[in-house]
Parts: sequence; C-alpha cells; structure tokens
Amino acid sequence: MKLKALLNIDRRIIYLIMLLSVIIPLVAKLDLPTKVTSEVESIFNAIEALQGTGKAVLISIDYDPSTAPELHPMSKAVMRHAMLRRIPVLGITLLPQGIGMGVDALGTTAREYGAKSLEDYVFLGFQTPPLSVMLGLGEDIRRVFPETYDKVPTDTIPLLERIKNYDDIGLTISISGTSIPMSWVATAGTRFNQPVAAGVTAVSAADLYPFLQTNQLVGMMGGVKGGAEYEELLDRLEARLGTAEQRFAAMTAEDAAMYKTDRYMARQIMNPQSIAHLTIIAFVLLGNVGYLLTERGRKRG
Amino acid sequence: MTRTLFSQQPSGGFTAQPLLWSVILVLALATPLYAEAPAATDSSAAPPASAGSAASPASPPPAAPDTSARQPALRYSSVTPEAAAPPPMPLLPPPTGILSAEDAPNDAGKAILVTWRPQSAPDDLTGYRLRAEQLKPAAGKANEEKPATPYVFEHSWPANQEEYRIVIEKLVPGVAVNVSVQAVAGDRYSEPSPVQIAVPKGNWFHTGKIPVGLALAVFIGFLLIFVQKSRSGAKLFVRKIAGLEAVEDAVGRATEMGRSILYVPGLSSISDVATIASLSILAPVARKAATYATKLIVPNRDPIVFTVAREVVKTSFNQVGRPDLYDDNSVFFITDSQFGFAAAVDGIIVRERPATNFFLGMFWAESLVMAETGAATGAIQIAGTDAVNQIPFFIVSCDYTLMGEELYAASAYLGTEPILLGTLKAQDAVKLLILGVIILGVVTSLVGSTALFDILRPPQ
Amino acid sequence: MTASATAWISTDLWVWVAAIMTLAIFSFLYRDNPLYKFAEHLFVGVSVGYAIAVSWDRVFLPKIWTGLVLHRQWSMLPPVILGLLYISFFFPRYTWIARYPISFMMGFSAGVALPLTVVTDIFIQTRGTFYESNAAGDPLAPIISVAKFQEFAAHPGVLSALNALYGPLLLLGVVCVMLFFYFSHEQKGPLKVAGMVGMVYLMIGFGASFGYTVMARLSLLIGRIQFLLGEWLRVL
Amino acid sequence: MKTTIPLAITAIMGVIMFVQYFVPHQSSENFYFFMLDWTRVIGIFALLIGLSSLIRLHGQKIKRQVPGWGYSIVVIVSLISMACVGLFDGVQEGSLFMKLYLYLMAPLQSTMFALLAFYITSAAYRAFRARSWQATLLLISGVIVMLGRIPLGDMIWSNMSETTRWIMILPTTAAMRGIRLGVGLGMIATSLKIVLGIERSYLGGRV
Repeated sequence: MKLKALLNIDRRIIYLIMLLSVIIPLVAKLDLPTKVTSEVESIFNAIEALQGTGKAVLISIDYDPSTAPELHPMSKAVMRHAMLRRIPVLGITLLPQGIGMGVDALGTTAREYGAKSLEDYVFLGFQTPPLSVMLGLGEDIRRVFPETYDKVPTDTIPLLERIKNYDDIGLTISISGTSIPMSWVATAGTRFNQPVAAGVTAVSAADLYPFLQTNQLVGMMGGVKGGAEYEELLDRLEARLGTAEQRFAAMTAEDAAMYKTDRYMARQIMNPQSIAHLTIIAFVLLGNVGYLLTERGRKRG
Repeated sequence: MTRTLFSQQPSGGFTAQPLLWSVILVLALATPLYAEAPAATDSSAAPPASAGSAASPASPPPAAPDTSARQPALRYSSVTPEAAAPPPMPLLPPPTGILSAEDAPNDAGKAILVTWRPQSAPDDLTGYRLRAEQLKPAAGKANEEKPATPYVFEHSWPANQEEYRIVIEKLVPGVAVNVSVQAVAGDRYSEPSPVQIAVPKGNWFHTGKIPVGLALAVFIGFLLIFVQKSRSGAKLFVRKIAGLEAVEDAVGRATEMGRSILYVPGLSSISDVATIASLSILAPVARKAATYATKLIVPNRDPIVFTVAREVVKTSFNQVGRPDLYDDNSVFFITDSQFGFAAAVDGIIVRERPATNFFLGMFWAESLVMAETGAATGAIQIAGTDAVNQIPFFIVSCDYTLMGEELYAASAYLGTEPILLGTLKAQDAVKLLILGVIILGVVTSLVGSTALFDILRPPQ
Repeated sequence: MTASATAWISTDLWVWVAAIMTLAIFSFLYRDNPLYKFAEHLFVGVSVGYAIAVSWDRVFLPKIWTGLVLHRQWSMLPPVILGLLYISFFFPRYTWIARYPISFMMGFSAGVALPLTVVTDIFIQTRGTFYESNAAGDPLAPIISVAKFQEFAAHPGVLSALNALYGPLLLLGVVCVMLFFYFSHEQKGPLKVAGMVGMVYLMIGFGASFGYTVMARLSLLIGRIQFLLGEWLRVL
Repeated sequence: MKTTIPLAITAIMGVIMFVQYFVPHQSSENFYFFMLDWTRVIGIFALLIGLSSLIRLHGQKIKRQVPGWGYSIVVIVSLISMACVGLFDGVQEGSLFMKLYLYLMAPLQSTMFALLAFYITSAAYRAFRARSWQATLLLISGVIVMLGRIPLGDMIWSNMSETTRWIMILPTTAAMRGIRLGVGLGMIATSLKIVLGIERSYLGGRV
C-alpha cells in the first residue's frame, strides 16, 4: 500500500528535508512578510512619541553571548530608531558580560547613523548591585554612574546636565534573558512609575505576559520574532521618510551592504524558522494522514 | 514498654537514638562557637562582608517584611556615602511627632527601621527630611589610626501621609546611628527634631521563616508516623504503579534476546533526589541482569555517582551469587560535559545496540539526543525523570515514561527497605493537606483576605 | 576575519577546525562513521582536560595552594582530608572509606535543599493557585474572583468568558494532576475521573511545551548553518 | 565504623545547614559560604576518580587492542594535551586554551545541541499520531503552539497566537504546577530520609 510509505518515511529523508528547509531560505534570501503584534508596536510608538520632547531612552543591556543571537538584533533595532529620531540614548548594563554587547551594539548603530558619543548617546557601562542601580537612577544618574564606560567623568557631560533621573527618561527598555526585566518593573515601574518595556528570549516571554495584561509593561519583544517585528517597523518608517536611501547613498557600497544585512539580522533568522516550523507540521500531518487511512483501511477491510 | 520511635530493629539495624543526641550536642556546641568569634571568621576565611549583599544578585527586590496594612516601608539603600550639604538657615519650629528608630528585624545586622508619625504641622509645610548619621569605626589595624568617616544618609518625603517608614541599609553592625527629622517648607528647613539612637545588630532567628519551619515539622510528623507504622508491620496499601511492569518486561526482553541493557542514571550529582531514586532502581535491574547473565552498561557523568553505581552493581551481582559475571568495565565515567556525555552515549547506543535503554534520573536538554537515537535503533526505552520540562521529550521518544513522582514511587516500590513505602504514604497524606490549603486559600481570597497569601510569602 | 572579505572561503585555521567539528557531528545523522567516532572521542578527551585545567585554576590554586599551604589557613584542611579519602576508591578493600566525603556532601545538600524546596516548590506553587502576585511578591488579585464573573455577565464574549473561567479551570487542573499522582488509593470511582481530567491537562501541557521549545532548538540549528554558510563558505 | 559514622556526618551536616537557613546573623551567612568552599574543594578530588576510571577503561582497550582502540588513543592524547595547555599556558582570555575551547569544544557542544532540531522533527513525526485520545490531545496542542509561534500561523487563523497564549497560561501552567508540587513533596521526603538516616542507598550496596 503506497500509503504505508507515509507511515514510516526514512529518518534520513526527514533530516535532509529539515536541513534544506533551513538552508534554502537563508541562501535564497527568502523574504517572508513579518506580521507585527501589538506588544512590539506599542514600544515603537512609545519611542516615536519621545521625538522632540528632549527625553532620553534608557536601554539596559543585560545579556551575554549565549543569548545574543535572540537579543542582539532587537537592541540594535531600538537604538537605530532612537538615533534616527535624534532621541538621546543611555546605555547601561547590570551584567559584566553585557559590557561587550553594549559596546558593539551602540558602536555599530552609531556609526550607521552618525550619532556622536557623549552627545547623542552615552554608554555608562556596568554597575552593581542591580537593585541599587535601579533605585539610584530615580535620584541622580551621575551618583550611580560617576564615570562612563570609557572613564569620562559623568558630571562633565552636557547631555547628563539635562538628563538627571527617571523624570528625564521617557522609556526604560530592559533587554535580557534573565529575570532582570521583572526587577525593572518592580522598581522603576511601580516605585517611580517610569514606563518600562522588555526585550526577552522566547523561553522567558511567557512569564512576562501577566505584566502586559496589567500594563505594568509598555510592551514586550519576545525572542527573534520580536526583534524581526521591530526591524520591520523601522524599515517601514525609514522607507516612508526616505532617510534610508540618503544614508546608504552617502556610504561606500561595502559599508552599505554590511549595514543592510545587519539591519535584516532578526528577519534573516525568522524566515528559516517559519519554513522549518511548517516542515515539522507537514511531517506530522503526513504521518497522521497515512495513519488514519491505513487504520481506517484495516478496520473496514 | 512502648517501642520508642527508633527502637532497635530485630535485624540488627542501626538505632538512631545516639545519632539524635549527638546531633543536638554538636548543635549546642557549634552555634555559640560561631557567635563568639564573628570577627575571627569574618576576616580570615569568609569572603569580604559585601558578599552578603552580592549574595542576592537579581533576586526580586526584598520587600520589607511589613505585614501591617500601612504604607509599605520604602526599602532604600543609597549607593555612595556623600558629604551632607549644609541645610540653609532654619526658620521653622522643629517638627513634633513620634520618631522611632530600632534595629531592623530578621537581618544580618546592617539595617535599621525608622518610623516617623508627625502630629502638628505648620500650614506651609511641603515635606520632611530624614537624616541619619553613623560614625564608621576606623577601618584597618588598631595601630595606624584612620579617622572615623561619618556615613550620612538623607531622604526626603512629600508631606502626604500620616506615617512614614523606611529601612536604611549598608550600616555597620553594632555601631550607633543618630536619626533626626526636619520639617521642610519650600527651601526653608526647620530645626532637626530630638535625635533618636538605634544600634543595628544581627538577629539570631528570622521570624519571617516560621511558616517554613512549621510546614517541615508537619511533614516530619507524617513521615515518622508512617515509617513507624510500616516498621511495626502494618499493611500499607500502595496501588500498583504501571511503570513497574514496563521495567520488568523491558529487562525480560533484553535477557531473552541475549542483548545488553543500557542504564543511564541521569546527569546530576549524587545529592540530587532523582539520582538517588535511580540508583535504588538500578539494584533490582542489576540483580535481574546477573541472574540471566545479560551484559549491563552503566555510563556516568558524575564521578561520585560512578563510585556509588559501581558499588550497587557489584553488590547486586554478589547477592545473586554471580560475582564472577561482574565486569569491572561495565560501570564507567565518561566526562562531566553535558553534551560530551550525550555524544558518547549516542555512540554506545549505536555500536553496542542494547535491546533495552533506561534513562532514569535528572536530565536537561540532552535528553532527546539520547532518547531519539535509541528510538532509531528500535530498542525498548523506559525513561523516568522529575525534570518537568524534559518529560514531553521522553514521552514522544520512549515506550514508557515515569513522570515526576512516579520515579520516586517506583524507587520506593523496588527499593529493598519496606519503610520506603511508608514515606510514600506520608507524601500522599501531605498532598491531601496541600489540596486542603489550596481550597482554604480560594475561600479566603474570595472573602477578600490575603492572610493565607502573606503566610505563604517567601521570606527575604 | 583576518583574510580579505572577497575570498570565497575562510582562510582562518580556527574557523576550519570549528567547521570540520560541526560537519563531523552532523554526519552522525546519516549514520555512525569514523569521522563522528573521532569527534566524539575528541570531545570526551578535550572536555575532561578542560575540567582538569579549570578546576586547577579556579579551585585548587586559590583555595588549597595559596589558601592552605601559603597562608596557613587551617580552616581549609578538613575538606582536603575529606577529599583525599576519595583515594580509598583505588583499594578494593577500603572503598567504604569514600563514604565519609560522600555523606558530608549528602548532608550539606539535603540540609540546604529542605527549606528551599518548601519555599520554591510548595509555598509559591500553592499560593499561585489561588492568588496572583507580581514580581516583588506583592498580592495583585485573587485568581477566582466574583468580579470577573460579573464582568462576564456585563458583556459576555469569548475573552471575558475565558477570563472568568481562568481561575476555576486552573484550580481544577492543579487538583486533578495532583490526584493523578495519588498512590494510596486504587484509581477507581471519583479518583479515576480526576485522574482522567488530570491526564487531559498533562497531555495538552506536554504537547504545548514541546511545541514551544521547537523555536529555540531551531534557532540553534540556524545558528550553526549561518556559521557554516556565512563564516566558513561565505555564501550568505 | 562503616555505617554509623557516615550516617552521623550526614545527619549533623543536614541539621546544621537546615538550622543555618533560619539564622540571618552575618556569621551564619559567612558559615554558609565557608561550607560552600569546603564542598568545592572536596568536589575536585572526585575528579581524580573519574579520571582514573576513564584512563583505566581506555588504557585496557589500547592494551588489549580491542577493535576501535585507535579512538581510545584519541581520548587519552586529547585529554593530556588539553590539560597541559590549560595548566602551563594558563586559562585566561585569548590564551591557546581559550582558543581550543572556543573553536574546538564550543562548536562540538552547540552542534550536538543543534541535533535536537532534527530529532524533534523525527520524534514529532513518529509520536504525534492520533492513536489514542491522549496522543490526539498531545498532537493538537503541539501543532497549535508551533503555528502560534510563527507569523504565518496568524495568517492561517487570526487568533492563533492568542490561542497559543491561552494554552500556555492555562492547561500548561496547571499541569506543570501539579507535577512540581508532587516533585517538591518527593524531594522533601527524600531529603528528610537522608538526614534521618532512613535512606542509605547512596552509601552503595548492602549496608
């Protein structure tokens, strides 16, 4: 019975098809439409609303290389958006391993948008214990961070004259694979009613849904999917404003290509994810079709 | 003479009474020893005192243990001591009210709890300013005298409550702290109120943890009752556990086909409960393998588990009277790397082609790597783990999976000691108790009280 | 990458080493072969060597060598003695001596685990079944509340119905799953029904957590393929 | 000697660490870290036992020229060389040891991890079959959650991701909570049995 074949497709064929369903979307640069969910869009709108208010965006970069594949694209997307809109960006980290991540993310995005350190953005580096930092930012940023990551005394920075504490920060975004976002909600959120958003790994996204319901969180980006949605929103905005072409035209071809792939990072991963998910579901359905038909065949036969 | 709880077992078993007395004796000795010489142990062996605060990295912020309905105390610790800006010329009369400062309960002795209840307040009052000062003792040896640096803590409140509470941290245990309050009107300050003195000191018992102690006492009570019952031979009914037949026929299948049995006792250390349960299932499996001269392979990831597993298998072979069949290389250590171990076990599964694979114990993400390779070779696979998020992967790739508690029940069933069944009954009794507590919780929450909620609050 | 970006393949030795190791492990999917055997045994050897070097650098040197030997810190002597007792493993007649360090470790972890398990597995899970709380542990709202039913009555709809039924269904699920694991009574009568309902929750739960982790596992594979196609073959 | 003293040690340590939890005093906290150091020191001696078992096993394979003994040489050689590089050249950033870790051990580890993507597919294909009502539930909730996690899912059915969210926060949470409560009880029971000396299987063999 040909249907019998559906029942036990050889393992190796399944593996080969799974391999292809990852390789082909990557190589063929397949661009599947990205559907944006409301929890990501609300972060985008929150940053859009800060344009021109003089308020800054605080990004807490609390992840290490092991969760970087899921979290790095989303932090860069948010930084690009703030720099595009000339909104000051404050970068901090509560984990020692977060320093490298912060330097890389701010560096690449600032080069692309021509944002100048200490004027458009400040990387304040690592400070601990996390709780004192979160509470200290409610009083005075400069007391918590006496100097920036590259040892510049914070009381000599004009930007930090204006941005003193949470009152001058429009949105705090905690990007981490740990439970740090929850602590931000409990301290900055409830104590200083500072708007807090979170960027987390897919695994810990489920734990933060309750906070979305009670809107203790302005929004949330979950896993690579969250990053892809934010990249999509930013691309749509830049296409509308035409700022993307101007910027890339002014660069060398090689830089432009490098920045374009970097802006597409999360979506580049999402495409094979979608195809591979469909492959698994297809195999499951195939198995069931084969099973039900042979089962029914045997019962009736 | 009623039999005492742990009376001498006829079978020459070990009596626990001397054990209990020795425990209490040592305990009585140990704690004062540690109390007298905190300085001694502080400096030499223990890491710097700040480890105390670093010990709780990104744990949820320690809400003050304040069960009263009053405004929760704002737990606030300033990061760097700074010199106090001299307050401008006082014009207002000093604030009147009750200012109390005392050692914060249930802590290591570095915090004080300050409560301020203002009574009369001038009409143009905008807030209050708290000021606490502690003269830190001169650090370092006695000879090079370092001036005592005053540590000043300041905090201001808007005048909108009739009572203010705050916990001030990062203080030095045992040194007096002077606390005073000033009334604030716009930029004018009043005279500071009379100074209150508090001395932060380490507390010896954490009152917030009493519910944990009570819960354990209840559990120990049930455990002793059922252990005593099973010791005195009372017939304790425990329903048949489906997984046990699966274990028996899986071993049977391997013996019939004359192929080997693979037994992976989990990847965790000897102190993990699932590993202990797995080792007490390994004993009967090894005995059966010995009786039918079937090859048994036991790879290990933890060196200690390896030593214990080797003892268990060697003793099982002796018990069946086949010490000659015991092959020293059948129980071995591979590597402590999670995926290095999985790669090696995959190699064994594919090359030795055992007829039966057992995966009993604690597993992480590598569970499916081994189980799916085993499924591809067509072996019968029995899995059992208390790792909740690995159970789905075992269910889809193994013939039978002992879920969570079933692993403990199977080990109690297969274990040699009859009293192990007693502990299973104790667990069931406490389970009913928990269901009762949940129902009680639902009822109280419907009525709107959070009493049960606060009792079950994890202590700081 | 040290080599010029235009080369069609990486010329960095280390990238080649990583690529060969990746292909060796993937070859196991086809079938067991010498390349996989080599990679497997290499993995075992390197990982044990890694463990030796790391424990020498992070535990032996700071704690034993400098601590005990150089600074005469006698408080580190007992663990060294207990640890040395493990050597009895090599003499068949005296292997029982190794029980001393083992029982020390057992006592330590059992003593530490007891109160922590009570709090994390019993208190928090029990409390979570009848009361919602936020990250700081402050009470938010009862899970089963009359208000939600009133809200449902006010404007019925799928969402408000689910909101109202969330509490009772969660409670039912936890109770039935616990009764599914009840051993002191034959699974007959009401207990059998509870067990069946428990099984429904368990199967949906296991299917869902399986499906939920698929994305995480796929991103690992995609990461490896991006390495092979990107850094190694420069195709991307 | 053989059993009374080990059981006494376990009981004493168990009770002391149990009591330590209830004492917030600074010296109790220092005592905890102090004991933690002890367990770490004891732990590294255990590595010697593992090492000896590994070397004896592969050594015998080489001596007896068992088929495939060449691979045992690979184990011994790679073990010794990795250990020597680490011990003599140091384990700090940028050292050869770290390079070996990053470009040899890490790829092996993450590729073994990546195998799961293939194994999940073949396991789902074989197991997600509507054989019984339980398996059908497993199949339906698995497929819905998988679809709910990708943008295409929402295109097939508008509130696919919403359903996924409900499946995660209601049945999955209830099931996991029920199991964890049971497992928690099992852990407490076993830890108590160890401290009270009822559970002795960890001493290995007949006591």
